[in-house]
Amino acid sequence: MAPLETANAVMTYRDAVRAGIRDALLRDQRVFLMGEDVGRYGGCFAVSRGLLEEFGPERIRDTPLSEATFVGAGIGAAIAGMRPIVEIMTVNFSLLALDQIINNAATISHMSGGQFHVPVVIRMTTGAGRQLAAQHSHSLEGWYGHIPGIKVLTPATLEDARGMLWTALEDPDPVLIFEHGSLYNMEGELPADAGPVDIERAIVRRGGFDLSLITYGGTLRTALAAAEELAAEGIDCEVLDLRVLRPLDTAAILASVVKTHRAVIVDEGWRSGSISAEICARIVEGAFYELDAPVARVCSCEIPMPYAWHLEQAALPRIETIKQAVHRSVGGGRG
Amino acid sequence: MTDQELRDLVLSVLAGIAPDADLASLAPGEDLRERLDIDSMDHLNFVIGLHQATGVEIPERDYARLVTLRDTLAYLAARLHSGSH
Amino acid sequence: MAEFRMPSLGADMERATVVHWLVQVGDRIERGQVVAEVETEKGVLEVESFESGIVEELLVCEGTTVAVGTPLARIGAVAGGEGQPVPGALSVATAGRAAPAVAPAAAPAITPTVAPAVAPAAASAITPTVAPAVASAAQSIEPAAAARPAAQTRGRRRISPAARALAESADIDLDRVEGTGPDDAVTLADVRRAQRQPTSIGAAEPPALATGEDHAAPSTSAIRPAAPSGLATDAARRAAMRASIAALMSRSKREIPHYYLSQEIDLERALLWLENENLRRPVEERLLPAALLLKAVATAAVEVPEMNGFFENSAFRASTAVHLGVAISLRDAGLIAPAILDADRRSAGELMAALRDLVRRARSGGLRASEMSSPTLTVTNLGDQGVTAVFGVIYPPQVAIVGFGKVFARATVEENGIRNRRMVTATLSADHRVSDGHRGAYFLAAVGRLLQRPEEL
Amino acid sequence: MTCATDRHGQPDPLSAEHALYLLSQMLRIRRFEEKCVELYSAARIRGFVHLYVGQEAVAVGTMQTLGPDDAVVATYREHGHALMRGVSARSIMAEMFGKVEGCSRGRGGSMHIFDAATRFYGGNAIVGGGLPLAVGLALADKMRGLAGVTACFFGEGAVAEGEFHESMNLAALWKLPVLFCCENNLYAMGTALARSESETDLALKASSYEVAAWSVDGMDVLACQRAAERATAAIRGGGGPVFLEFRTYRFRAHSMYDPELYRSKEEVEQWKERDPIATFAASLQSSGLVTTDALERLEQQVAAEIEDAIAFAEAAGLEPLEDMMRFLYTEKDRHGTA
Repeated sequence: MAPLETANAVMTYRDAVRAGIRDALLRDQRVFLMGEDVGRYGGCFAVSRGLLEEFGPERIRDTPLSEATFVGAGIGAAIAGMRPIVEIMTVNFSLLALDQIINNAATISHMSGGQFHVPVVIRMTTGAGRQLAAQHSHSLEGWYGHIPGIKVLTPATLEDARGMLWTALEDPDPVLIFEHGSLYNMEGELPADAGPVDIERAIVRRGGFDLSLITYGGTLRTALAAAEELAAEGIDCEVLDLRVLRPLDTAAILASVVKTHRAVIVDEGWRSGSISAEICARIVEGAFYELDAPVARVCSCEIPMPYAWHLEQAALPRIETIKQAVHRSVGGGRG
Repeated sequence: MTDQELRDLVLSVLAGIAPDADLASLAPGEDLRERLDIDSMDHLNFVIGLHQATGVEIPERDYARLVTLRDTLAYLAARLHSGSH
Repeated sequence: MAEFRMPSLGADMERATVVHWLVQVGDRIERGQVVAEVETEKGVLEVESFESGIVEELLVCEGTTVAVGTPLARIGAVAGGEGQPVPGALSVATAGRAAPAVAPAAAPAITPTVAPAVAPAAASAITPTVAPAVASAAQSIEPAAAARPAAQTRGRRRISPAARALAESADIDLDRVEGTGPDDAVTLADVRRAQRQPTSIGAAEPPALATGEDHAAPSTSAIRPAAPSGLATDAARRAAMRASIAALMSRSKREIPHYYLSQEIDLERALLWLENENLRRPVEERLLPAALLLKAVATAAVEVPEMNGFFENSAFRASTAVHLGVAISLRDAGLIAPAILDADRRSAGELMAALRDLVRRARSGGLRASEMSSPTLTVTNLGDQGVTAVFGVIYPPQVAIVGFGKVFARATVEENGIRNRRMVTATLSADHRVSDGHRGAYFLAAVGRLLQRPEEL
Repeated sequence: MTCATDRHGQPDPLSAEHALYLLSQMLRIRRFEEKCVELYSAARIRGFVHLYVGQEAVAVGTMQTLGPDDAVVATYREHGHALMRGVSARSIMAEMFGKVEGCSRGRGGSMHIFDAATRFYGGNAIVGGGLPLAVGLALADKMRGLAGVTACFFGEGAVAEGEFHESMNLAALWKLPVLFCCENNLYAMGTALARSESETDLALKASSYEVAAWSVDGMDVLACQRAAERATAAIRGGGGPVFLEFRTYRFRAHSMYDPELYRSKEEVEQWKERDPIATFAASLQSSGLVTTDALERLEQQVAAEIEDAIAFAEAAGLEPLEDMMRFLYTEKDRHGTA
């Protein structure tokens, strides 16, 4: 079944996600989408608009506001052989389903000695930047990266938004996909035959020799912009898109640091106990003698995300704060 | 790879073996082993260094053709251009 | 006869107090019958017996606290109790009460396997016996914290940032500092040691200068000494090394009655084997003749132990291990003879690798202390310099030194005409206090014999 | 209760063979659980163990109506359900001994018995944690047009969990083939039902979700069987989920380490008068369906099965440490396309 022909090359991140879902529904009858307002309403972020009309209520299932149970039901259905795509409206509401994700999805394969596995995909929107205030602006994908037994993806480009879902659905184990809310409207080019992509490796989005900018998801654009401005100052930054937070592509991280001898990690989560803290630890464990400067981190300010625009922008990682961190790290001589 | 690049490459390998030697004043025809006080271990490291830098295979029987800088450069250049490595 | 023990009633219950016995000696008890009440953190619990029989002895009186598993009472079998039929638990008479069914006589009593391990005092002993093995083994299978990429091989030595900072501020040439950290990395302590001592070759222990700065965690600015330390310049360092070599050689000549032997050894078979072997090996693993010579000497040292050991406080102490010292010239700074440890147990290939590594680290100042201080026998080879034979001076407290000259060709007359055979002159200088010429000659002959079968080395 | 009748008064044709079978199954559970007490006291079984003594009729009765295509989700008090579902006493015992031959390779213990062959989707140590799973299993069966029923066992304590309300509602909303079996043994660990629920008539509470619900005497194995037959028939007919409240009682503590301060000894003795095994055996003997010899042979068979299970568990091996990481994720080579 050739991958679905998308309308045209120019589209938004949202269109790419929808194309991925549509492609999966067409390829495999076991696939169905379940979540709050995914059907008649077309999805809180309009990702699933049109799918109910095309695939019907059996496979595009609106659920009551019962995160624990429709996530648990998705897990149960997966164990019984289906390939559910469960949409949790935002990572903020996923806290209600943590028990099912950790105690059932992540645990059952290991604890049953491999008798059952859980091929469920759970998608959720994440991140801040749209003045939704504290309860709607969490960035917790790093937390989920702490849990063995699941995989955690953070698609930051159109290719990944389009291609990660099918590979995730084919994976026999639970996969969580975090789509940063501010990426939905991002426009870009997507080849007509864009299809599934790997969900294991980090990718260098911009090569460089002076310093490694390590990031994922919503802050990839910010890091790339900072790298361009730094290039004008003669500082050549490598930008590494992690793409996967569990399992972390440690080899790629270390390979970059061994090359540049400096690292700045950009992570929208709160710094304490964050995924950036874990990456720091792995760099120090694996490449300590390659370091010419302390590993630096640019994270969100450790406060509940404020509503006011100027406060929210100040709290989030920004191009300026990334550049300041790079300048501190590069310091005197370079290379 | 140009001749100049090859020359720099060979000199950098030599520098790794005899760090304190004054390579600038090395005449192309001088016997490297005498001039730089290179023993059999240094020479083996020299061959290994050249192999790793250029990829050229250097069998033991060819050691005698690496006595001077000129011979070494000629030997390597011939093999690099014929794509034998 | 069975023992009634303090039961384990909870995952975290370790001990309990017998509050009240509900039975006395001589009472007949049924399986499942509550026989005592015990006090735990959660309150008083009834404790039942899993054996039927007669209470023969109460081992623990009321009010005493004991660990889980401690025997509390001894229960004897009912007279002629063995063949007793299984009373129908469900016989109509007892319908109203869930009568405990007596397990059939054949059932083995549940002897708690932890019983033997349970010493009354060690309540924790009831943890499953695999615990220690689990703890240690678990580490071993922990996935490597991070797949460590091969640091670039050439050029970049492993130097901790703190060490780099101190060396820079104390104006110390890191190339001359031996790294003792993981994978020979240079640590802060290494740089501090280099700061304190003249660049001795490890012969004399550095005077213990317990200076305050050892303990204070130096921030780079704080440790800039007022004047550069006297030994920083190369010339001074070379002079110091010359002085220590002189002292060692003088002591050797003064104390050790050397005797000297030499023998020409046919290397033709060995060199042919070597050339064939090198055709098969990638360039990085090619063997030099020195590897075979070292292996032969190490093996011969096992056969003639009087050559391998130390002469201290007027007695010879043979060494079971053969740590072969290899004399290495440091281009400008004289000579050192670090050891290849356990040379007798290494193949020629391994010896070659060890030799290459040793030479590289010796010349870059990165030798480990253990390698400096423990050769049991030394070999010196001046063949490269064209010398035909070298009679070495023994390094005290060793008792012998073997020397090799250059490889030379000798025409020999054989049935099918004159053949060119490649030879080498091997020499032995040995301590006459420990061995006589006869044993020395046997040793050199052994080296020669071993070199005739290179494939076995 | 001497003669088995169903709710509508017609006498049920109870064959001697089926009667003896029901009795033997209840006895298997009872003796298995009693042996667990002994093994736990001797520290051969560790962790938490929750015994089913007194509630045997519910598991035995309901399981008669479930076939191989049906699914079962249970709780941490699941030895009885697992045995009735066909999980061997050997593999359950080995599991509690922490051995690799255990039904979960020694990784789950008493509270986490899993068995793919019998679609026994496990014990679950989170109160109410299994309900959403059961809803999902039923959803999958329904979407694939399969006739399976998913039986979900839980205690009355779970009724207070959010997941109970969400699951009842979703199952009813989507008419999913779920048999909700609430084993109301009156105490959630140490909290009596009246101290945790405003409405203690659980069948009434369940019916508010537009779910057929009624309560059953959980101490009468035939009543349990008939109720389950009626419920599963309705479910297989597409009527959506059914909620059964089995009024039952546990004769032993919530778990091994519980001084039972929350209930009186008299109450326990009172309920023991209605011991599901003793009362059923008595009625079978008085109606001549079963003889004393048959009962004795039954006891010996059950004892032999349990001794064999213990011997098997003691002889079984430990999972090698190098396998500890296995199955965290599915092993690709064996599964190919999962």
